[in-house]
Order: sequence, then C-alpha cells, then structure tokens
Amino acid sequence: MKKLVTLVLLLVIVGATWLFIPKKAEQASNKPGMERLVLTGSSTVAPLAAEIGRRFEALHSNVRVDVQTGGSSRGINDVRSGLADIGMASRALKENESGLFSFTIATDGIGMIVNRANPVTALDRQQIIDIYTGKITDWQAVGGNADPITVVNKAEGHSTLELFLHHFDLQNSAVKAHVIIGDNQQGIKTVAGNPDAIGYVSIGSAEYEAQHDAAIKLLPLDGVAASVENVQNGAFPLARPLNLVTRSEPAGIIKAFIEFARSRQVDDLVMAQYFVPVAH
Amino acid sequence: MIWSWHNILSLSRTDSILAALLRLCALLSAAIVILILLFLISESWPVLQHVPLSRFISDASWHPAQGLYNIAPMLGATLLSSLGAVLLATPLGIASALFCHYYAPTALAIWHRRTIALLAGIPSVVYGFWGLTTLAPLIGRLHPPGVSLLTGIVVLTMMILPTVALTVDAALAGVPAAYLRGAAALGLTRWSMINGVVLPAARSGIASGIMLAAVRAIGETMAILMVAGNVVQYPDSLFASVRTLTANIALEMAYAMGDHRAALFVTGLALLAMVLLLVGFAEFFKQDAAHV
Amino acid sequence: MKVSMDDTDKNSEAQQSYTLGPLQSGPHCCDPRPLISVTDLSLHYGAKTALENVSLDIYQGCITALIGPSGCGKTSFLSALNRLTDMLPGCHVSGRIRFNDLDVCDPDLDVRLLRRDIGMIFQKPVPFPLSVRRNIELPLREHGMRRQAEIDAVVQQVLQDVGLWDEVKDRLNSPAQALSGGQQQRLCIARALALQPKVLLMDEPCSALDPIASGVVEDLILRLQGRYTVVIVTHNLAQARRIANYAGFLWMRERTGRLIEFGQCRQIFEAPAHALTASYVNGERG
Amino acid sequence: MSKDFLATVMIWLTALLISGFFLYLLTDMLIHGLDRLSWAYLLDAPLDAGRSGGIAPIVTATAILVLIAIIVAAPLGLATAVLLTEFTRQKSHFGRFVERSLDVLASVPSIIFGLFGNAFFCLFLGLGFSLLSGGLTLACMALPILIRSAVEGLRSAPDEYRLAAAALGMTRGAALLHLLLPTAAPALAAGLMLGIGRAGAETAALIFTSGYVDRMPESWFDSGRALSVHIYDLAMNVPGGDASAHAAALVLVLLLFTINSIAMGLTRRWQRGRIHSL
Repeated sequence: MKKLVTLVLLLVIVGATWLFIPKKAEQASNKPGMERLVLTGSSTVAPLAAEIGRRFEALHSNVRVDVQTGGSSRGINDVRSGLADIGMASRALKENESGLFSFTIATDGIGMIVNRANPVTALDRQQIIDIYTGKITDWQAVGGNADPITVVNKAEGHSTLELFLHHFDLQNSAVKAHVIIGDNQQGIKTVAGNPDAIGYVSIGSAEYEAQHDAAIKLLPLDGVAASVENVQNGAFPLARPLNLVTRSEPAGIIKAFIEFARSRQVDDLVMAQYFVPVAH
Repeated sequence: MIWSWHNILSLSRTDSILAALLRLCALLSAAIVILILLFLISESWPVLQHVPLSRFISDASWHPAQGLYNIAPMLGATLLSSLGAVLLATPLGIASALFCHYYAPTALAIWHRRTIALLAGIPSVVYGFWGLTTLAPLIGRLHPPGVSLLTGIVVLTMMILPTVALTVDAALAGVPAAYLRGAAALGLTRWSMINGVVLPAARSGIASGIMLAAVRAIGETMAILMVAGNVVQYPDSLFASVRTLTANIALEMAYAMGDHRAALFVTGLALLAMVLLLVGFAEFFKQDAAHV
Repeated sequence: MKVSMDDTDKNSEAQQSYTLGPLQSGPHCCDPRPLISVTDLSLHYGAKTALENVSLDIYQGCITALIGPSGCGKTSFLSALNRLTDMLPGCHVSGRIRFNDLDVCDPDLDVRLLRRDIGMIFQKPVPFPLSVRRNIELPLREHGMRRQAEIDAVVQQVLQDVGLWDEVKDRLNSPAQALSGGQQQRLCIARALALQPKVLLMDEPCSALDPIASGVVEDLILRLQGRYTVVIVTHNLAQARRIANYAGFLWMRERTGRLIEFGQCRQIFEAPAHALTASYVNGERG
Repeated sequence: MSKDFLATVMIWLTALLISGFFLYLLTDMLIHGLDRLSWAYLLDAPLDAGRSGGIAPIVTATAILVLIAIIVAAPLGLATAVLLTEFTRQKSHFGRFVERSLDVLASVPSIIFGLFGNAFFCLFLGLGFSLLSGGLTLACMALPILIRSAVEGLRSAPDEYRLAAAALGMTRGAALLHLLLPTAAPALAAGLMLGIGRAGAETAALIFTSGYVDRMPESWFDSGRALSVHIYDLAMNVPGGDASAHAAALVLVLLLFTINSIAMGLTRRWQRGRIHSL
C-alpha cells in the first residue's frame, strides 16, 4: 500500500515538474521576436485558416497561429474588442460593421441539399420559401413522393443562416423547422440519413460528401447548378466570401499572414477544403 | 468521524495548524459552487436588466436575434427526455443489478458487472456519435426526421443505465444476508423474496440511484445535442425534434454575443435551478424516509 | 513528569531509564499513596447520563479492577482518565480528576503528554497495519525519539518485558496483523510500555482472547504490578479476584452507572459492605 | 406460468440485452476504428482538418488537461475529505455546509462548468482559451468525485486506529499520515482514477475553455483540443471526418477502459483489504 502511495505521489510530482518545463518554454516564447496570432470566428473558415496557419508557421518559425471557432459575428466582435488579432467571417461585412478591414481568402456558396433517393430535382424560389415557412409540408406538392418534408434549419448565430434568410427574405421566427443543426457536417449527416429532409449547407462541404458516397444531392438554385465551378465563375446566386477581418490597416506579422492567405501558395489548401480560391 | 470538534483545545499545535489549513481547502472546495452561481448570475445580468424573467417563459419563441427569449419549450424537452430515459433505464438497471446478485452464476455476474462498469466509462460524445450515425437513420426509417425526442431518450437511456445498475447493485449488496436467509427459510420463491424483501430493503439506495441517473440525464449535453434535432418546440409526438437546455447552450454559445450570450447564461441558470430542485427534493425525500 | 522526550534525548540520565532490567513482579503489597484521585466524576452522552458521582482513589503501583455488568460506564470511566472522552461525540465530563498534581480535566492541558503517562489497552487488540517493529517505533518517533539505536534498544526491551521477544525477534519486519490474537495484545501492551507510562488503563484486555492467550496476558499484567499502576476493567470476576489489589463495583441504577462500593479486593469479594455487591460477586445478580 | 419463472426470464433477457448491446457497440467501434488506427496515427499531427494525419498533439493536450485537473483537484480534494472525516463533527455546521455544497457541485451539469469556466477562467482571470483554463474547469468537475471516494476510504478506516493512536499520545496529523491514509490508499487511488476517467471523457466543458487548436501544445497557456472535442469536431464539422472520428473514438474508449479497469482493480483490492483487516 505504501508503495502505491509513493507511486501516486511520484506521478504527481513528475507531472508537476513536467508542467513547469513547458512554462519555461512559454517564457522563452515571450522573448521579443516570438509572436502569436489569434484568429477567431466562423467555423466554416476555421479549418482552412488552421491549415494556412500551419503552413505559415512552417515558413515563419517565430510565429504561432491559434485558431478558435465561433460564428462570424463572434469573430468580428472579438477583433473589435481586441481579443483576436484577426477575425474570420464567412460573409461580407455588414453596414454597421464599417471601420473594419476585410480580406477575402476564398469563396464558398450555400446550396440546398436533399437526400439522394428524393426524386425532386429542382425547386423554385417560392417553393423553397413555402417549404421553409410550413406552407408546403409534403413532397407531393412539389412533384415528389407522398411523404412529409423534414425541414433542416441552422441554429442562431451562424452566418449561413443569416445569408439564407436574407436571400429568401425570410424571418427566422417564420421558419417552421423540424431539425436544427449546428455545423455543416451535422446537416449533411441529417439529410443523408433521412430521405425526406431538405437543408442548406456550404457547397464545398456538400460536394465533397456527395462525391464520397454520402446519400445527398445538391439542388440548383434559381436555375443555376450548385457547384464549386459555378461559384467560381460567379453564376451561383448564393455565394459568399470567406473573409479575414482586422481592426486596423494590417501591418507586420498580421499583414504577412493575410498576404500569405491570399497568395497562390495556399490555393491547394483552399481547394482541399472544397472552397474557391481568390483570383490572383 | 469519531473525532469530535467539541474540544478544539485537545489539538496539539501542529494539529491546529493542519486543521486551519484543511478548513481553508474545504472552504475553497465549497466556494466553487457559490462561485459558479455568482458567475452565472453576473453573466446573465445584462439581459436580465432589461428583459423581465417572465419573458423567458412567455415570449412567442426562442429567437434571440429578434429579441425573443422563450426557454419554456426547452425546459419541457429537458424534462421529457430525462423522464423518458429514467423510466426506461430504471427497470433495465434494476433487472441488471438483480441479475448480478440473484440470478447469474458468480463468474458471469463478475463479467456482467465489469461490462456495466465499462459501459459507464464510455464518453458521451461516443454515444452521440453512435446515435447520430446508427440510431437516428434507423428511427428515421420508422418516422422522419430520425433525430427526435425518441432518439434522445434511447441514447440517454444507454448512458444512464450503467449509473442505475451500479448504484442499485451497491444497494443490493447492502441488504443484510440475514434477511435473505430469513426469507429463504420461509420457503419463498426467488421472485417473492426479491419483490417482498430485497427491493423494499434496498429502497432508499435504489431511489438515490435513480435520482443520480436523473441528474445525469438532465445535464447530458453532447449526446443529446447530436441526436435530438434541436428544434425549439413542444414536441407533438415522440418523433418530433426537440432542443434541451443543455443543447441550447452548446449549440449557440460559440456564436453568441451580447444579449444572446447573456440569454444563454440564463438558460444555464434555469438548468442549474432544475438540477438543484431535484437534488433538494431527493434530500427532502431522504430525510423524510429517515424519520419513518 | 512532564519531561518531553526531546529533553530526555539530551539528558543522558533519562536515557538510562530506557534500559530497564527484566520485568519482575512488584511487591505484593503496594504503596497506598493515591496516584489518581477522582472526585464526583459524572459523564454524559448528550442528554444521557452514563456515570454519576463517582469518587475513588487509584493507588500507585497497585492493580485496581473495575467490575460490574456491561453498560454501567466502566469503559467510559477509563476513557475519562486519559481524556479519550474528548474524542467521543457528544461526551461531556464533569467532576475532578487529579493525576499527581495535574488537573486532568483542565482544557489547557496537553493531552499528548497526559496520554504518554497514562497508556491504554483496548478490548480488541489494535495492532497498526505496520510491521511489528514500526508498531512500537511509530509512537516513539512521534514523541521525539530519533536515534535508531535507541529505538531498537527500546523495542527489544519492551518486547522482552511482555515476553514476545523470542516469538517475534526473527520477524520484526513482518506485518503485526499476522500475529495471533494473544501476541497482538501483548504487542499493544509493549507499545504502551515503550512510552514509559506511569499508569496503564486496560479495557477488558483478555476478553477477546482464547483461554491460553488470556492466561499469558494475565500473567503479564501481574508482573506489571508494582512498576506500573494498572486500572483494569473486567467482566471476569475470577480474574479480578486473582490479580487485583483494589476493586470497584459499578452498577446501573435508574439507567445511570454508579460506583456502589470500592475497597481492597479481598474485602470486596469476601466481605462486601453492600448487599448489591454481595449478590453480584456471588453470581446471584448481573 | 408462474411469476417467478416470468421474472427469471425477463431478468436474463435484460442482462443479455445489455451485454449484447455492449458487445455490438464495441465491435462496431473496432470495425470502424481499426481501419485508421496505427502507430503513425498515434504519433503524427493531424492534417487536413483531421481527416488525415494523426492525433499526437490531441492526445498530449488531453493528457495535460487531465494532469492539470488532477494536480489541482487531488490535494484540494484530499484536504477537504480529511477535514470532513477527521476534523469535523458530523453534525457541525461547517462540515454540513461543505458536504452540502459538494453534493450540489457533484450534480452540476458539465455544460454549466463550461459556461462557468469560460466566464471565470478564460475571461475574468484572463487565461483565455488555454489548457490551464480547461484543466482548472475539469478540476472543479473532478473535485466532488475525488472527495467522495476519499471520504468513503477514510470513513472505512477503523476507529480503533484513531483511538489507539490517540491513547499513545500521537497527534491527529501523525495518525492520519501513518495509519489512516495508508489504510485508505486504494480507495484514494480508485477515486483518482475515476476522476481521471471523468475528466478524460469530458467534451461540453472543454469546448468553451480549452478551445480547438490542434497544434502540439508548447505551454499550458496554449489552447489545446481534447480527444473528445476532436471526435465531436470530426463528426459534426469536418466533411469526410467520420473514419478519423471512429479511430479517435476507439483510442479514447480504450484509454478510458484502461483507466476504469485500474480503478475497478484498486477498488476490489481495497475491499478485499478491508475484509482481511476485520
């Protein structure tokens, strides 16, 4: 028993010392020359920003890039309050957000998705509005099977939701949803698992999943096929920029990072996330 | 335990120093819960200042972006899902514990108990993952959308079942062997012995186990977030999607600012109040039982 | 008497006192000087009164036996003598206990020193879950003895005193709980003796032991007579009669323990002054 | 059919159902998780938002989180347990107050700890999204578990030790150090393991406190992603992350199984020890 106590004590002591060593490293990292970039905001942009950050770190050994997710508005708010150096937003700045600087690093679209087994191949604007406001509750009304529609909506605070509502001129309180999801992947999983569901997600995510055997298909919007290609050529109506936002004119390391994120060197990273790189 | 505080003077000097130190630590431990309450209130204060509490149950809906803050449907969903899970898990858990004690051969009982203990150790995110990828499509085939109150209840049941089983197991272990010998001597069948002697004797242990499981069900977040659908509404059937208080916080917290964020802290307060009520009720019940 | 062991460490004369000669039985007739005098001792557990108005003297070097039926407060009385009552929840002691010139009930008293001078043996042997050696070493170190050679000498001395040395000298480092019941009880006595107490309180030290072990322990208690003052609580009337110089008889009256009679052992057993005592020692009551 | 027979059948069926479900869950996890599981997976950094690469920084971050939690909570919990069992009357107001608040703390949902950790450690104390914030939040969560098992262990140490030690004029501190704590050691260790298990499995409280960064942590002020948060993120937010999520889930479950098995073994040993000493 005594051995056990000693062992536990020893473990704790070893652990404590081990924890103190990194603390020294941290003091070292606070030396002049060591810089930390904090990015917060949109969960759509975050995976891309993290990848770019990783590559940026490899090129600049004295920089650490921390990426935290949240919503676009959260990112913008954090930049304002100085909590973050750079905000990430999966939408353009709003009018009341003037005074900030935004830099597009990629473009993404929002597409309507349904289950692959659903015979419906297209919905017009009014039909989508009616489905989301509960006026149409059965697929039969829009040419599908006689099954009740499962409406998938996004949770409050996501810019995908804001853009969707804005595009169709809806109030969120008017939407009669059956499922509410947080992030893109949850939406894709929900629609893939339910033959009668309809939802809207980032086109990049949807196309990737559709090509990897998820049981979903993208519907054209206003007659334009929802594809990365159409987002790239600007034909798709519900496209959005993925932005990095700063409080002041970027300088120093922030400037370097933003320039890097907009350069050709990260095009492969952008495409790996199924987004559209900016034109160079 | 046996030490009495009544004569502090009988402590030696080192002991007094030690006691003071320990009291400090204990005070710190006890202060955490107060600190939590304090911070929840202070963080929800901004919205409570201009939105009266009554609006949190009387508003038309939960649309914090439009200044609507009704959390009553989420209260209802939390209650319903927990209640359903407790109702399902209680008989299963008790049966499992009875199995270990009175039905299974010793070796099998040991393995069964180990299995349950391991089930208890599976993290909630794994249950949620399983529910999302396996269970929800299954239920969706029955009745869309699949992510629903029912799915939530089933996953919650899986999660609290080990809690019920293990606490009831411990309670059964505490039933004096003399009772069993007495019952056996009367020639009772195994079930009459269990029903007539064992379960009543272990009553308070079983009750506290169920209470513990209920608290866990109410507080469960990740799994229910992944499988319950998260629509803020009063469910009209088991297949309707619902959002619990916990899911509301986890879903929107990362995206919330200002009043929205404060309203989520109010949600947290409501959740805490609910759990405290339950714990208080359990305490009251325990004291009541002690007087009988 | 209140010399702490830190001082004895420095004091070579006191050190000498640890190397005792072999323990022999003391003089048959002991010194009739009271070492502990108890006056009007009452003991309450919450609202319940366990003992009321007990007054008696305990004479130096003698064996005093307390007899009486169970529940009449004998154990509580013992616990009051070394202030172990402090640790019993809700226990309240009133009255006066003087030990030498010390007021035992004084709240400012250092109970550690008191308890070093008044050792206690419990009904059930309580060896600590340590080795035989550590069992004795631990309290010695607690009281400030540091030098290993010294400690080893005391360990050997007290184990010889209780007649355990030959039985355990080869397994001093094995767990004490592996010893037999009788050996465990003698180890506990040795542990108490190591602190050189003036008084030993024994709470039915033989009742949890088999007859042979019980006989060995009883012989040991007899040999302690003279060198130590022993207060022993026992159910065993024959044992009390065999070993005690003085005897006190306690009895429950109105749910409260009272001292009915106290005197020379022979007198209590052969010519009791009180009818209750007579009927108890004759086995007619109790 | 007699009631007795019916009950027997029902109870066997239930037991079978539970074991069956467990086996199914385990095989399901093994089948899906073993695909991606390899040494490289354990030793590499995540790439491509976690779809490929490994989980080394994430396992490290999880270990640091748990370690911080235990280093903070273990001494505090032990001290509180010792106070409750050895230095307070059971009916004293202070003891009752402490015990009651710990009961409440034990029933606080983990998401509330997340809210509190975010508001207190991250913002109020200015620790930001960091391993330290997450670890301290976990410490608050693990505290009641540690205290409860320590209290149980200490209460089951025989009173005779306390009385005998006092009768030998030993201080309470000495009795505690040399007799009671060693007696209760397996219970303390089992509680420690349970606490580690609970901390290691936590997701909700960590999302808002230790954050999402999946880089190898360099100090405890770094943000770090816990294994369970990683699984959640892969399952919910990363297209094509399912395979990695399954592998990560398998790793987490195996880790927790190991820890819980140790805890169970210790508890058994403790109980057996108690029987021997009686």
